[in-house]
Amino acid sequence: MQEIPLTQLLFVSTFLFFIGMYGLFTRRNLITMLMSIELMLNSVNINFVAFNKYLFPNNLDGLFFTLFIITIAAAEAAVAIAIIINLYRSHNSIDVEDATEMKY
Amino acid sequence: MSNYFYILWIPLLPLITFVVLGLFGRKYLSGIAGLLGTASLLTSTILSFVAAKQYFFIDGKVNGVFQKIEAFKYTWLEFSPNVSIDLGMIIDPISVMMLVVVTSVSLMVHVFSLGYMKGEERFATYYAFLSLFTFSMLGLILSSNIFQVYMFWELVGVSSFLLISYYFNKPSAVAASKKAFIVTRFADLGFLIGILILGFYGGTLDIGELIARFTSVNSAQYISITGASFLGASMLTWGLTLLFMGGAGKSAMFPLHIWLPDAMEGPTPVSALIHAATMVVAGVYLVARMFPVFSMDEAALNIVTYVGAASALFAAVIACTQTDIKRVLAYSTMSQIGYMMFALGISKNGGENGLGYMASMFHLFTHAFFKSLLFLGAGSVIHMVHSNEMKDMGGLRKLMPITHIAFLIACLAIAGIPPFAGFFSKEEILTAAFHENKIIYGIALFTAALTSFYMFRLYFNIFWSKETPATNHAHIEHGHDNHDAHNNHGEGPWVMKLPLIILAACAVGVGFVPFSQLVTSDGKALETHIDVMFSIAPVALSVLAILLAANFYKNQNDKSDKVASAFGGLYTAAYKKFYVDEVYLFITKKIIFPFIGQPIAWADRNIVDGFMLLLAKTTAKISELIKGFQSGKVQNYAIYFFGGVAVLSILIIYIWK
Amino acid sequence: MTYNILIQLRQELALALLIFILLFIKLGKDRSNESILNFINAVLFINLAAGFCCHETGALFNGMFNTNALIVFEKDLLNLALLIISMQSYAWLKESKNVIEFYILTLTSLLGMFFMISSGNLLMFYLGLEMSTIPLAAAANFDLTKRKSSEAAMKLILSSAFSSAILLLGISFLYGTSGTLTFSILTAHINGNPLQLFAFILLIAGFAFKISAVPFHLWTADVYEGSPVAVTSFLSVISKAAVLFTLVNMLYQVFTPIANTWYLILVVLAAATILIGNLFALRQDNFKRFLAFSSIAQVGFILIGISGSSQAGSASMIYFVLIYIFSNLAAFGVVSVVSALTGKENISDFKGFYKTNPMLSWVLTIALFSLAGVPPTAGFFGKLFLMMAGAAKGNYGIIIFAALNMVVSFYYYLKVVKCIFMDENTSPIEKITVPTVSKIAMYICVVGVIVTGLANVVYDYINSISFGL
Amino acid sequence: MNLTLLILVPFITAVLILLARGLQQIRVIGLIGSLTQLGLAGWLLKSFLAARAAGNNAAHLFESNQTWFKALNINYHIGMDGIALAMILLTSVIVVAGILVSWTMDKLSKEYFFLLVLLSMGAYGFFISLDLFTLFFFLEVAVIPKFLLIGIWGSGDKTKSAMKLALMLMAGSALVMVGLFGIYYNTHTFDMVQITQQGIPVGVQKFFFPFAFLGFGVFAALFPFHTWVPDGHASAPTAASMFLAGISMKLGGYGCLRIAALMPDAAHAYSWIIILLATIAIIYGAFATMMQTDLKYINAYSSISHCGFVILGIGMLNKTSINGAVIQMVSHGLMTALFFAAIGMIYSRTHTRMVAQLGGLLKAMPFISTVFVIAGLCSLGLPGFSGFVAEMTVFMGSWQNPDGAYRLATILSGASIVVTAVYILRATGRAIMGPISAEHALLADATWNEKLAAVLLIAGILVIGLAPFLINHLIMPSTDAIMLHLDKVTLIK
Repeated sequence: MQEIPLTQLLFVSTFLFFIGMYGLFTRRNLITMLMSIELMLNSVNINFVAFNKYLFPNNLDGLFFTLFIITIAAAEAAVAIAIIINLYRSHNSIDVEDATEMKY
Repeated sequence: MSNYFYILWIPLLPLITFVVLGLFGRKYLSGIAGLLGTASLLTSTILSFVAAKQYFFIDGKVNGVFQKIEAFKYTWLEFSPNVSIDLGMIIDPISVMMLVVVTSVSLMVHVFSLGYMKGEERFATYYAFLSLFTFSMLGLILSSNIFQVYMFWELVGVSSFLLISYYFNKPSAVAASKKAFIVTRFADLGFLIGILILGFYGGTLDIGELIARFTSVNSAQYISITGASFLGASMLTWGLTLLFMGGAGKSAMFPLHIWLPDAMEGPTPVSALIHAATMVVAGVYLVARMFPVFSMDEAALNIVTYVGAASALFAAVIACTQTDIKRVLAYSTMSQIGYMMFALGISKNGGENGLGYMASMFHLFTHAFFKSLLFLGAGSVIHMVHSNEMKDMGGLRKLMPITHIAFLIACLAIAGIPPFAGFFSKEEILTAAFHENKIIYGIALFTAALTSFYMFRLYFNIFWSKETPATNHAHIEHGHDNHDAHNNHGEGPWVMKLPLIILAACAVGVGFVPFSQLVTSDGKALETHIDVMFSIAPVALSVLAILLAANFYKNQNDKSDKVASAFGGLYTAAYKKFYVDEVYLFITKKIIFPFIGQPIAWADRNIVDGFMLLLAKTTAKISELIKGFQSGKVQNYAIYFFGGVAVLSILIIYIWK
Repeated sequence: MTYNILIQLRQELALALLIFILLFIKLGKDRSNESILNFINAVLFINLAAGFCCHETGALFNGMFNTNALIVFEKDLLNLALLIISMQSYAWLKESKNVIEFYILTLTSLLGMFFMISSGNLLMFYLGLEMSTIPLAAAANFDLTKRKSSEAAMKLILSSAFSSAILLLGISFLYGTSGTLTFSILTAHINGNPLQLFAFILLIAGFAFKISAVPFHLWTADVYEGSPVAVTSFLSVISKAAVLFTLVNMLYQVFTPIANTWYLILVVLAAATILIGNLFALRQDNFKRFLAFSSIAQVGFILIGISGSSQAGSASMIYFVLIYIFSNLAAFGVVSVVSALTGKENISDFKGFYKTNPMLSWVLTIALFSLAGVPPTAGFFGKLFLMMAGAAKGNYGIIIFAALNMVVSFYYYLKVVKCIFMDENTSPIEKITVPTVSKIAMYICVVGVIVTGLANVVYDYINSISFGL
Repeated sequence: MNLTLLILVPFITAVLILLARGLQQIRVIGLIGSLTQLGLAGWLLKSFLAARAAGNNAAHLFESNQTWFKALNINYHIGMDGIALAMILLTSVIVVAGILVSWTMDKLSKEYFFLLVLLSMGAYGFFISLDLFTLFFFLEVAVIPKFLLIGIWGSGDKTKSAMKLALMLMAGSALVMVGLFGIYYNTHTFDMVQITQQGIPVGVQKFFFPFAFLGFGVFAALFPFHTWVPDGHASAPTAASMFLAGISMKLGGYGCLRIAALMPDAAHAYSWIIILLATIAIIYGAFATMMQTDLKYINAYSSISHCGFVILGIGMLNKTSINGAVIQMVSHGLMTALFFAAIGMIYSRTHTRMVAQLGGLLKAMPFISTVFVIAGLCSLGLPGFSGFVAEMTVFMGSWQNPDGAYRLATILSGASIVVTAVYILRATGRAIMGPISAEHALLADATWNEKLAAVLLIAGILVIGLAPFLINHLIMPSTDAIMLHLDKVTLIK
């Protein structure tokens, strides 16, 4: 089986990253935005794993980092969702455009 | 050299009087202020006479030449090791002569004011100011340093200002004082720059040194100052001309004369002292003081000559048309000072050719007495009728016999009728002019005739004209608060009569002072004699003019009006003082204020300050414009975030590699 | 060896212990808020005092965790700031139902910061960063019932998640180009190839987000405005300070091979930050929002100091942060008290404040002057030293720019002073009784603001423990 | 002799004022403090002259040099030469006078006196500093009290004026700061004595001189950075106006002088610009004054014109002109303080400062009117008063430069004395002389404290005016020292 070249993996991860970013920029639903961020984080995960596997297979720094990112992302999501729920209580909406009271 | 240190007390006594009266006069000394002032001045006068006697007759002359003695010198303000303002006292013929003139006239005015100003609320202040003036004038005379002259020059200016505005609640007096100060200040600017020029090239401010350096053709200073030129004239010409500008301002020479007639708003004794006898001749004195330097520069002397002659004629013409008696006298003063000026201008330094110089000083000397007499006499008259206008007077000879006689003597003196004082001095001037410059001589002769005419016009209008003396109560220009108490008091108390009598005596007698033996351009005695044949023309002209005046004005008639209308435009122009005032007003009110002052004030508020405000406003505006960045939308924030990353990446990776 | 670990980790251990104690108190029977607050303040004070007792240079866990005198001092500063915030928030916390949660959140965040500052490894750094950020998002939402509070929390969590993602991307590229996460090894692999530079920029963007440098600052004002004052103070002082410390450690020790690159980045960021911060601060009426923009501008000055990349650079940065803690917290302290007792947070509400509350007015004024950099307050020295450090590079353009901007900043600080002292107001804020604890905190701040500058020992000490490039 | 006392005394006074209760206590403490300071200044003068007479020819006496921030080479280096001493004497006189005229200030009196004393402390510190850092420190210390004094106790559009003043002064000090940094990074020290010894590279001088000089120029009301002067002075309460014009503007002039001495090459290179600006300030200020109708504006604008002479004197860069500039600083300080005091007294009685609404005050309040006239006469440069000495020295100095354009500048500046006469006499003629209105006729004359303040200032004016050799003697050696540096130019103009 021929190995997939690193560049292709990086291409995927970059693609994923910008999809996530695009989602974050354009979607108005807060939960969807959160998911977009997860996409970005996942793309980073792919980066780490790919770099580790292809370039520095001798130690496992990248893999560990990935594990921690996943954990932290979960924690972040937990707090974020709690905040979104609270926002829903006060605004009756989870549309990001509705929470623009403070500006200028 | 003998000790002249006591001369220091001559100016110092009035100064002390000023300080004492200025600080305590109002509260504690208002009763005796006049006596105090008079007493201190009397001491000064005596000291002056002592000094004059010592200098002229005992030890001033060494080998037939009057020496310049520096009685006192103290470095007051050092600019650089060579250039400094020194307070010094110089004793030479003209300064001693002036000492005598200033102290005696001032004393007469002090005495006269005892009666004239009696009962004034600010009596002590008045004497304080008089003392201040006397001090400044004496200081000016004795100055040995040209910057010292300037200082006292300014001080006389301000004391004149204070005295003119003595009736401070009278707007016209305030305006007049302002005008006097500002016009002379303007002239003083020239003086100052002149000093700067002479001081720069001369490397000193000491008058003696300056004269020594600039009169020796081989000195480095002389070569450098004549070598440098600006607009085609050498710096020496510039320096002297500017110096003369200062003198012209103080001495009311055309066209800087406009303040003098207005200055008559001050109390009349003040006019007698400052605006007739002493301060106004300061310009003449200045030129005389610097005369050796002036004599090195033909151009500057020509300017002095022509300005003097023009002023003499110009003022005499105007004097013929004025109706305010003090203004007539003011223009007459201006005319006489013009005489002195051109006499200096046509003179040479030293020897026979220095006749003009000596004549000028002589005229200054005699003029001081008869002109102050005229003013004090006018003061008496005004005191009596409470008006300055000729039409309010007439026939006063019966009410005021002493004043009448004194006034007549003074008129004869100024008209140059022998044997009165004016004759001798005027004669010398005319002789000098005749020898030096025929045009000037012509002007002088014509002016002399005019002088006689307007003086006797004045005389007849005051003392003859009407048979019954008119007293006008309705129109009171004079600032007396308690005029009723003075009404119908004849000629006033003896303190007012005594000065008249003394001055009248002087007006008769001072002509016989052997002036040419004492005061000359080079300190050596000059032999002069009265040439009877030469004197016939001017005296005859004067007599003719007097007769004409008698014909016009001795009795009330309309001859003068007819002549006036015959002259038509010329008369009106002269009556309006040839519109010089209007020109000044036009320049200040119509040009300086609206075209310089207001635009600057406007620009300051709107352009300079406006620019600062604009900066502030622009900042606020930009702040307002960019507030959209902070849109409140978290997605936009993320976009800007990413934008920031992108810009930084481009900058760092592609542009600033 | 064990003993060594205890010494080197003692500040983190103390915080962890405190968090556990608080959790147990929460589990136990209800206590009055006052007693809890007093207890916490006392403990925090002891914690602060203990911080100064000893320090040792060393590394733990294979270089994951470093410590030295400077790092200990930095942590002490953060402890101090937390203590002051805690004391100043007394009035607000007393009424709150969830006092302990507040402390748990802030202490956890502080613990994260400690690890971040001490980190010797990118993983450790990331963990510390997230540990400090996530609790803060929750804390921003502490006023559960307020709309603004949840909006602020939402903005904070989304923005910071996004910035984490960017940061992580940067770290991943760094890892990809160097093959290591440990700082000491990383330095040798920094060679400035474009991908590495890009990774570095992403990393800097993450930092810039945390210290709210323009254009990564946009969340700041909204979050500061919406959060409770205590959280705002925490965000504006402690969170920023911690990241700044880390930033300097990293720039000065890890990214030395590309010093020229990051110098340029810092200058650009500094210029933009000062300018935008000032321009926005001009227009603000909400006090917290105003202080947010003013703190953005302050960060710009700090970046100038850091860009000096010398010992003076890091010393002046730490010195300024200390001063900034005092002055900003003094200002926030007054706002906090006023807001807790009257609910007023607008600058225009402070009109005529001097007539009714002279003491608070002076505290606020001195604080504002210090922020503006007016002598004899310490802010003057702080700002001057920062700019001196920055000028050492010879780039006078940025110094001139900053100097001019100081004038603008002066305007808006004075505007507040004008409000307090000069403007007429028929209904000014009534007389406020400040709780003693808060008063003490304010006095500490004021004394700090004045003494820190004039007394040279503070700067001398900081300078002696700092290091340059 | 420790110069730090000069800072300590105001500091202690300020602290005591904060502790005092009631107007009576506060003002007495303030007065005692300021009198102590005056006595201290007098004692300094005595010891200074004694030291000089004993042959101590060091440039700065009473020097003391303590390390402040060692790592940055910042020292608390203080010392005093004749110029600084003259400034200190000026300050102490004005402070006493300022406290006296504020005797009845009952609105927030504690804060008022506290700020006044704080302001004076800044000035003292500034004048004794030999280290540019401390110099700058004290320069800025003096700004905030001005802002508060004007904003709280002022009149008219006070907050706007206060804001404008503070911002412009801060902008000035920001420029100064840039200049100082430039010096610091090329000499690695802030110490003025060291800097003059080691010199600054010409290129550096040329780049940084404008910043530092213009920065101080803002304080000294240099055109076109003078616009804070009219509004600030007009809005300020009496004592603040006195301090502002009498002390604070002198900080600028003094700073300009020091900067010129530190960077002689640049000073020579830029002297024509300095002179140009100064001449514009003189003429422009004078004409702008002529159009003013408010007494305080008149004096404020005339301050612009008069301070122009300070800058002109410095810009001419020769010994006499610099001497003149220093004398002008002292003279203008005293004179303008006197003017503002008189205006304040008039305003507190008539409640108007508009010239048109006043008139004949000499009748109702002879003392105040006399004070006003004396201030006016001093302003227009009458011999016997300090203004004459100062202006003439500047003229004499500036005339020494034979360049035609410099000559023209001198003549134009000289022409301003005519304009000065115009506006002073206009104001005097309208307000002091002329007929008095009925409502003003019954107003009371000065009280004892006002009289004392005026007499003190007039005494100062007269001492300089009548015996200029005294002050000349004091400052001449210091100017010589400055000239030593100024003549050390490496580049030909």
